[in-house]
Amino acid sequence: MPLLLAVVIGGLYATALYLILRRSIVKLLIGLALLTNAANLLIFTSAGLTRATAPIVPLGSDRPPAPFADPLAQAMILTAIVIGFGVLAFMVVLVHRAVQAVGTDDLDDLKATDT
Amino acid sequence: MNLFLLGTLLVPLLTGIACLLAWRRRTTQRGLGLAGATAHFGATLGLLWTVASDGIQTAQIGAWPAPFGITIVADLFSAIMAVVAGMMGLAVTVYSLGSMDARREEYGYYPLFHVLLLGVSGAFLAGDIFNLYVWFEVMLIASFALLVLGGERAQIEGAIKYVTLNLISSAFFLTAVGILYGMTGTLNMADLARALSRTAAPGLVTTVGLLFLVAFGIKAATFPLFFWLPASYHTPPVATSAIFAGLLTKVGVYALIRVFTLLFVQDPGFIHTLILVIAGLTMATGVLGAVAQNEFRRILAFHIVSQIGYMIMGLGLFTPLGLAGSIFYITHHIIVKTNLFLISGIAYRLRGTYVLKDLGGLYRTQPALALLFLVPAFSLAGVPPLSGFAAKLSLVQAGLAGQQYAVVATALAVGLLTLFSMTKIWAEAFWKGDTGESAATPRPGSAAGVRPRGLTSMFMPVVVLAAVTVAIGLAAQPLFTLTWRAAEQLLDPTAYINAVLGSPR
Amino acid sequence: MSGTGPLLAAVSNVVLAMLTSTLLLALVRLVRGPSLPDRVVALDLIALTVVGFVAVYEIRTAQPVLLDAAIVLALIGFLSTVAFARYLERGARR
Amino acid sequence: MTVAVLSGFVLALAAPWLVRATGRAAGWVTALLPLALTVYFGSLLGQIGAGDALNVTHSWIPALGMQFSLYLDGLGLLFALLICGIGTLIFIYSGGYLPNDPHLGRFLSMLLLFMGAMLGLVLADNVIVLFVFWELTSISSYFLIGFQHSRPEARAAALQALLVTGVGGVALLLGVLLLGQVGGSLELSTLLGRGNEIRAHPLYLPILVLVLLGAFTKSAQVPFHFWLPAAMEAPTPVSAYLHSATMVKAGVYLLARMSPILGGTDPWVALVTTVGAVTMLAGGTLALLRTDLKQILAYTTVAALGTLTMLLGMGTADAARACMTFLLAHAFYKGALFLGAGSLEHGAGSRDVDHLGGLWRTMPLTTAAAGLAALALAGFGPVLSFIGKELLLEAVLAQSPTRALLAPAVLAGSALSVAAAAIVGLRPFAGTRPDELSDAQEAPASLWLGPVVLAAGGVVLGLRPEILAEPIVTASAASVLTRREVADLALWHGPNPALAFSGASLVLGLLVYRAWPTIRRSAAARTWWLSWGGPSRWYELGLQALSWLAESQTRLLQSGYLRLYLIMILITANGLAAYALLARVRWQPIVLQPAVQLHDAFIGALILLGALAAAGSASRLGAVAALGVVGAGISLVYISFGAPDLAMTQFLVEAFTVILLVLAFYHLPRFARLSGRTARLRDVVIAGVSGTLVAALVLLTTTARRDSRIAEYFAEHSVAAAHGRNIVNVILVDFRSLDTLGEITVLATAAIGVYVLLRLRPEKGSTP
Amino acid sequence: MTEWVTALLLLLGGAFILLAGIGILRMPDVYTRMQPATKAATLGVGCLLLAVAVHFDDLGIRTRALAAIAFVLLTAPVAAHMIGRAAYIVGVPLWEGTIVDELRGQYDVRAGVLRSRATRGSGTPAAGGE
Amino acid sequence: MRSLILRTAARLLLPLLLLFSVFLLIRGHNEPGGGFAAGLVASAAFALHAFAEGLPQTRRMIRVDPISLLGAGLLVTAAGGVAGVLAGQPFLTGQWVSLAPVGLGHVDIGTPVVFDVGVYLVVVGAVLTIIFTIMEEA
Amino acid sequence: MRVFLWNLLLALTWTAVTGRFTLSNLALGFALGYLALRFSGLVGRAAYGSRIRRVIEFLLFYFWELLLANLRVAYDVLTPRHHMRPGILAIPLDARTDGEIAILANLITLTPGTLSLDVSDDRQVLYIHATYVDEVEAFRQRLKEKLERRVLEVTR
Ligand code: NA
Ligand code: NA
Repeated sequence: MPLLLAVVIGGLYATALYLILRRSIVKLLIGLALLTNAANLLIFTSAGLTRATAPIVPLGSDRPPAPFADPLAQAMILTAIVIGFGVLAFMVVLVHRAVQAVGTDDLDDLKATDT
Repeated sequence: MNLFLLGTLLVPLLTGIACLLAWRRRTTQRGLGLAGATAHFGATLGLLWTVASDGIQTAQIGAWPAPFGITIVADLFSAIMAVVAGMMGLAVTVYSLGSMDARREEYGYYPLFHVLLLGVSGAFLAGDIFNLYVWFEVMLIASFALLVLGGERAQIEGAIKYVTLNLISSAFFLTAVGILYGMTGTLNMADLARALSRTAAPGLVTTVGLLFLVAFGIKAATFPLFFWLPASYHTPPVATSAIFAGLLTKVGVYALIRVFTLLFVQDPGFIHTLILVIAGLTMATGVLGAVAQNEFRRILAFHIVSQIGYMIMGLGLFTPLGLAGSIFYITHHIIVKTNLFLISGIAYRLRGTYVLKDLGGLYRTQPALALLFLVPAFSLAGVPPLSGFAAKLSLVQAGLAGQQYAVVATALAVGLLTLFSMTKIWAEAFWKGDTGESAATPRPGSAAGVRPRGLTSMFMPVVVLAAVTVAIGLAAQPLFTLTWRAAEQLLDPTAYINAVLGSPR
Repeated sequence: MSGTGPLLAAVSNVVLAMLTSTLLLALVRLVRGPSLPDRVVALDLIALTVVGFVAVYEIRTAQPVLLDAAIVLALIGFLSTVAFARYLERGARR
Repeated sequence: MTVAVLSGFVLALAAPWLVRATGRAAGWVTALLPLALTVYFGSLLGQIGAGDALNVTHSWIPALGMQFSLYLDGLGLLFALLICGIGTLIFIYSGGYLPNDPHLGRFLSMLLLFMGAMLGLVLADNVIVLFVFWELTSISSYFLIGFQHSRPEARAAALQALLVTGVGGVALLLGVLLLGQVGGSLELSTLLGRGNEIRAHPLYLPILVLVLLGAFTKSAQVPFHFWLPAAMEAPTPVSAYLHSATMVKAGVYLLARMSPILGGTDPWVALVTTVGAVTMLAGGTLALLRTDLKQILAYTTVAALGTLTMLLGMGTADAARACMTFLLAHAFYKGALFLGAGSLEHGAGSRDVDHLGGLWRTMPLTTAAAGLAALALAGFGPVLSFIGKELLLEAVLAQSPTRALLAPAVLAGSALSVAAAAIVGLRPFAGTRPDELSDAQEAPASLWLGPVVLAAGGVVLGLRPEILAEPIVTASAASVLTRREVADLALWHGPNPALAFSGASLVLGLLVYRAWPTIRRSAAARTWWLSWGGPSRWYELGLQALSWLAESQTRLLQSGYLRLYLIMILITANGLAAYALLARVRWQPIVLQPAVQLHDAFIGALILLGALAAAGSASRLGAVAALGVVGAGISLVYISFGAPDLAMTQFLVEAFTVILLVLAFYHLPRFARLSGRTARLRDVVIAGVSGTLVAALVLLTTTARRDSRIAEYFAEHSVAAAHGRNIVNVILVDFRSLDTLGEITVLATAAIGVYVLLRLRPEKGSTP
Repeated sequence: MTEWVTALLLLLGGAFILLAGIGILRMPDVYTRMQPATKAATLGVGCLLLAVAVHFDDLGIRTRALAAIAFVLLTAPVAAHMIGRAAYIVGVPLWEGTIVDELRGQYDVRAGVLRSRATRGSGTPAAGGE
Repeated sequence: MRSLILRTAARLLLPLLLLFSVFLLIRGHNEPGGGFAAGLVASAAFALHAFAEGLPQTRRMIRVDPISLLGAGLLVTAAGGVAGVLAGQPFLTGQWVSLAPVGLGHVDIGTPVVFDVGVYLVVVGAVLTIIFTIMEEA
Repeated sequence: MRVFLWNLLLALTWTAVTGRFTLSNLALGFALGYLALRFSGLVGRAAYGSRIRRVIEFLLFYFWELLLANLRVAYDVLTPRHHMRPGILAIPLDARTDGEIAILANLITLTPGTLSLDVSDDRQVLYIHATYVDEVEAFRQRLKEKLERRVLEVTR
């Protein structure tokens, strides 16, 4: 399974980065969204996979039955998902405003602020 | 529990919340912003004082013991950074009271500003690698919003690059954290240091270290990862530029120094040499970028890049003197660079442009401003006996001691080019006579003789920061003693690890 | 995969394979289009299939806690469909 | 002594107010400080002249080896007296030269700053402190040259001087730091005794070159001399003080100071002597090609600096004595000449020798002073400079190995001086007065006092050298030689080869003067090579090359194309990671558990194909839908491996992402295929390499994995201590609630960001 | 016994959903594709959730599984309606074998009005879509 | 163009979704859910309402400006954290009381739960601010 | 009364969903449901009777129809040739309230082979897409009688 997921994660990173390298600002956006997902899946995979129970203590027990999935990795991913969502929302609107301001979605037209 | 440690985090948080609750009530927010920034600066001073006298301060959030709960920890390096951040927060707040326009003040400037301070302070105090990631994101999102606040086209364009490249950096960071956690099963940095010191896979650790190098290298704007900075820093209102210039990249530098003294020290022959090479290239490319510019803030922005090279040079040298020099350099640079941006804002307020060609005559009409410009400008270039000289000198001495002649030569040559480009600003904006065009678009109320509103509160922080620059230049020893001690703490992290985890039995 | 007998284990293997094949078939439609509504239909089907997947997995691993995830998906999966539809109609109105 | 050094700085701060308070008398008032200092240093003459040295040390930045330590020996005293003595006259002069200038305060302030810096430079014991003052003199010179800042030429000249001396400063810093390393101390007083070790060290040659670079740039040695004539943009008192009497001699001071430490070796002798001799000749020659008085004087200063350098290169006792004597003499006569030129300009309105003439009637005092000083420049008459020149000739003729080379050079140099002296001493004053000078008049006292005192001083010292010159020269030469040999200075040494040489130079010089108009004409036709091949041209070319380099580098790196930035970042990351993975990692068998089941493979395929669909989609909303598929696939992975919270959140966030994109895309243009085939191929390769590296890293991580005791702790304490059964949620709201606090801050801030982006639109003419 | 019922329901549900998958691929236009995609899938998911209700002998789980079924039955047709209507409004073409279209001309997209047959007018569906 | 079918369904779904969100919030400490997921479900309810009825109606129904929920939510989380400090313990230390109201059995109420409520408010405020702002733009 | 029933329904949903059938939980659900109703402005709108028997009858009928129709779709999907005769029909409505119309429309959609597209603004007509329209008028009548009549029986 790690092999499969490694391939999947690698593929996600590759596609995300490919999209980020496009000239179309909208593709850039989709690439960023994919990249967040890819990073989350990477954390999930490298923290170790157990086809096991969720890290939830059954009622009446005081610890989850072993083996259980790593809860800390999950908490990290949850935090990362939320952060990613907030940032993506901002980016979406920023892109929207950029297209409005410049009148094109071609990133090559956005270079007035450099030299 | 050290209240100063907590206050460094809580004050900006609560101030941000209070400003948010006072949404669109401008006067209230101005008062809250000033009070909050003052209190925050006070807290950081208290923190530094405690750390300097009582040693490393730690707190376990939620009372969960390390390495299980999140640790916030202040060693001398953190505390120094926090103090400088607090000082800049206060200075820029006072400046903003005079310079920020009412609409931006109404629409969230103060809450965003304090969230930014929260993120920065959090990053300095984080004792947990994932928590560091979170604070980075807090800082970034606040900087995103501040960058676009006002929504002018240049801001939006600059923001696209700034946001994209910083998000890529965050992705690297997150990836690296994920792999690190996978390898070690822990996030607490002290615990990580222990785990990595006895790792069975040193090569993998080096690889992860390189990922962190890229992630923080982007944040810190090193070669060849700095592009977001010159593309965006000159676009927002100047107070925002100033706080960005002072703090943001320095958080990246902080993180570089932290992880490459605490975590990734297994392969210094490779990684730290690499950092040294990057340092040299960063200095050189940054200063050349500045030489090519003809606009006040763009020159300053490129100089940030260049100066980052000095800051990581000490890290690359990896000696007490080098690191002490780096920390001294960061401190000096934050004060000086923020001040230069603030001064550019005053020039803009008086002349309505940042373009050097259209500026001029400020020496004749604004001798005080001219003098105030010279202090940070020469300090930036390392002219003795200002703060930049002591900073550069320590790095050069450390470099010579390590026989790294190439990077030392680069550092000194870049200093000269920095001087060149500061005198360019001086000659064009101050010495040169009034140009006919400069009056083309005067600010409302900036006509001859009429002092535009808000100038007093814009001048005040500039004067204070210039005084500080002179003071730490002339009396560098106290600060240097402090940075030296900070560097020793960094190079021997046992104290840090024990402060967080308790001594090993 | 605790708590299930060999029968359900085998059956769930088959059913999961069926469900995931459906996902791939829907993906083909999503890629092929040709119209946006076609793609949205495919996405809608994928959302429903995922609900089914969760249900099967719940039985397979004896984890009733997964049910909440299924309910969430059942409730809001169609929100994105509505958003797409709204988008299309607005586009038509312009 | 510390007070003496620092008093200049303190008064510099007060100068603007002082000027406001004292008005026209400001020059006289400020001159009290250098006067007092002169008296102070004069009072030390007996003690120091007897061979003593004073040493004062204050702690400054001990961590950097920087202590504020001062060391006063004969050499330092000679310079200190020059600085303060001439300074006194300069301050008086300045008050008269710029009586109504609104910026007189700033001017005096800068001048005081310079004086303090110069004193510090020559008295510093610590080499870093020496460098600090060295740089301060450059900086104050920058401001003083650029004093008439509305003139572009003044600004350019100021910058040129700053950059040229700045390069030298950088070299000097490197040099002294290495010297400190090699010599084991940063104190000159200590280093003086360690010359042998230092000269034997492998770093000796780099140190020597670096220090010499510092000295040569500051003292305007060929090929760095060009900044000095350009610096004549400065007001005349500045030219007299900085660019003739004192600052430019800092290089000479440095050579003298370093002689015991670095001197005497073959490289030293070869380099210093040659550069000095060449500079002497070049300066002398170039002086003849100018008509502006200050330009001519500047080039003769270059020549004099060359002479001094040459003498220090020779390193003999004779040479050291000659050097010190000549240095003292030069300060007097050159100061007088410059000030005289300023008085002329003040009185007659011009500095061009072709436009001046017959002024001796109207400006008798100035004429007298200038005449005496010109005699000194020529090296004849009852002046100290004559003694100096005789010593110089003796020293050159005595030194056998280089005599053949140096003697003709010195002869030529002396002759050129004579010619120059004739030009500046005769031309403006003798002959008939042109009509346009009819309203010329004698300068006020403050303006003639300086030249007269200086010129007279030269005569007095020439006639009675034993009063002042002998103790000073003996003591300062002793500093260079590290042994004391009493200097026997006298105007008349009787007929000897040197005297004959002198006579020859006089004749030659007068011949040159006769031929001067012809020389100028023919030179004017040939100076094209100077403007094309001269060092100042190199400077120009250097600046152009710098700006070309800067611009092309910036165009290349900061191109404005976001994609290129990203590509550079990715290539960097790929390169580093690939190197580390290939060269630094020991690969181990990868872990394959848990095993892949059929539906796992399908889910994997779903995610990958969904991502590819998103990448390849020609429609924006199609891409969004494909993104939804990827999200669904990832949720399935979360479901399959025990993460219901993640799956649930992923669903929810995915739905909102889709909504967000759909809402926002409503206004966005359609996809266009913008990249060409090559660009796409390039990006596929870069992205593919990144993906492969990430995959490899993930696989590697599984081999190095160890179980998390943190997770174990959380499982243990979730119910017992934190009252919650959902461990993930307990982590979020309790164990690691600080993360969550940050996370929601991000979310709230993002919301504000969105709000301001859409609500706060620019008004016309904002941005403070 | 319940195990067999569960197994049967699972297989039935899986089969329906697979049917939906094949259907969405095979059907000729968007409207006919929605038939299997909405209906068969809803039924399939219903069966699978029912299997959960049968399998777990726990009242809480059973009621929640039934609630989930109810939610699916509530939302799926609304979603289908929204897509179908949007498809028609943007003018996604009907299959050539379609025998009748009584909606033609009833939408006045610009005014945002859908007329009943009684007040049939001359409006035309707007062209476009993605 | 409004849809009668969507509107009717939304009217039914709004209370159901809100209820479900409260359910997720309360149960989150023990079962899957929690403030974030719950907040998103609540936001989904209002977003659906806005799609069905139009944004002005939704705003009128909600009455409060979502942006004010941001400050309020953050204040609640911070207050939950400061409670620990006031009790002389580190920031964000959980403070628990055990309640036994009639008929409800034994319930633990603690600052972490309050914290989760704050998260919930912030999420609702943020998501609605984002969605509504964009919808108004569109 | 209707409000009360609605509220009770929500309370039951709550207990079902929380999975704890205790009196207190029901009370909590009731209270929360009341708040939700007040908040969403739904108070005073609902129209539900308690015709349990008719509901059950209807459901049985409907599920049978559902199964049959699904099999027909299955046959069509799985066989190589299409047997469809699709068309869009206007169904005149007897149902009047929003609730009635929505229930009818959704039930039609859930039945394989038919799909509610939209309701005319005057609520006179429901436009549906049907896949197996052998004869237009007969289809229209069958739908009205078999489905609409039974739905209205339940709701009225
Ligand atoms: Na910065
Ligand atoms: Na969460």
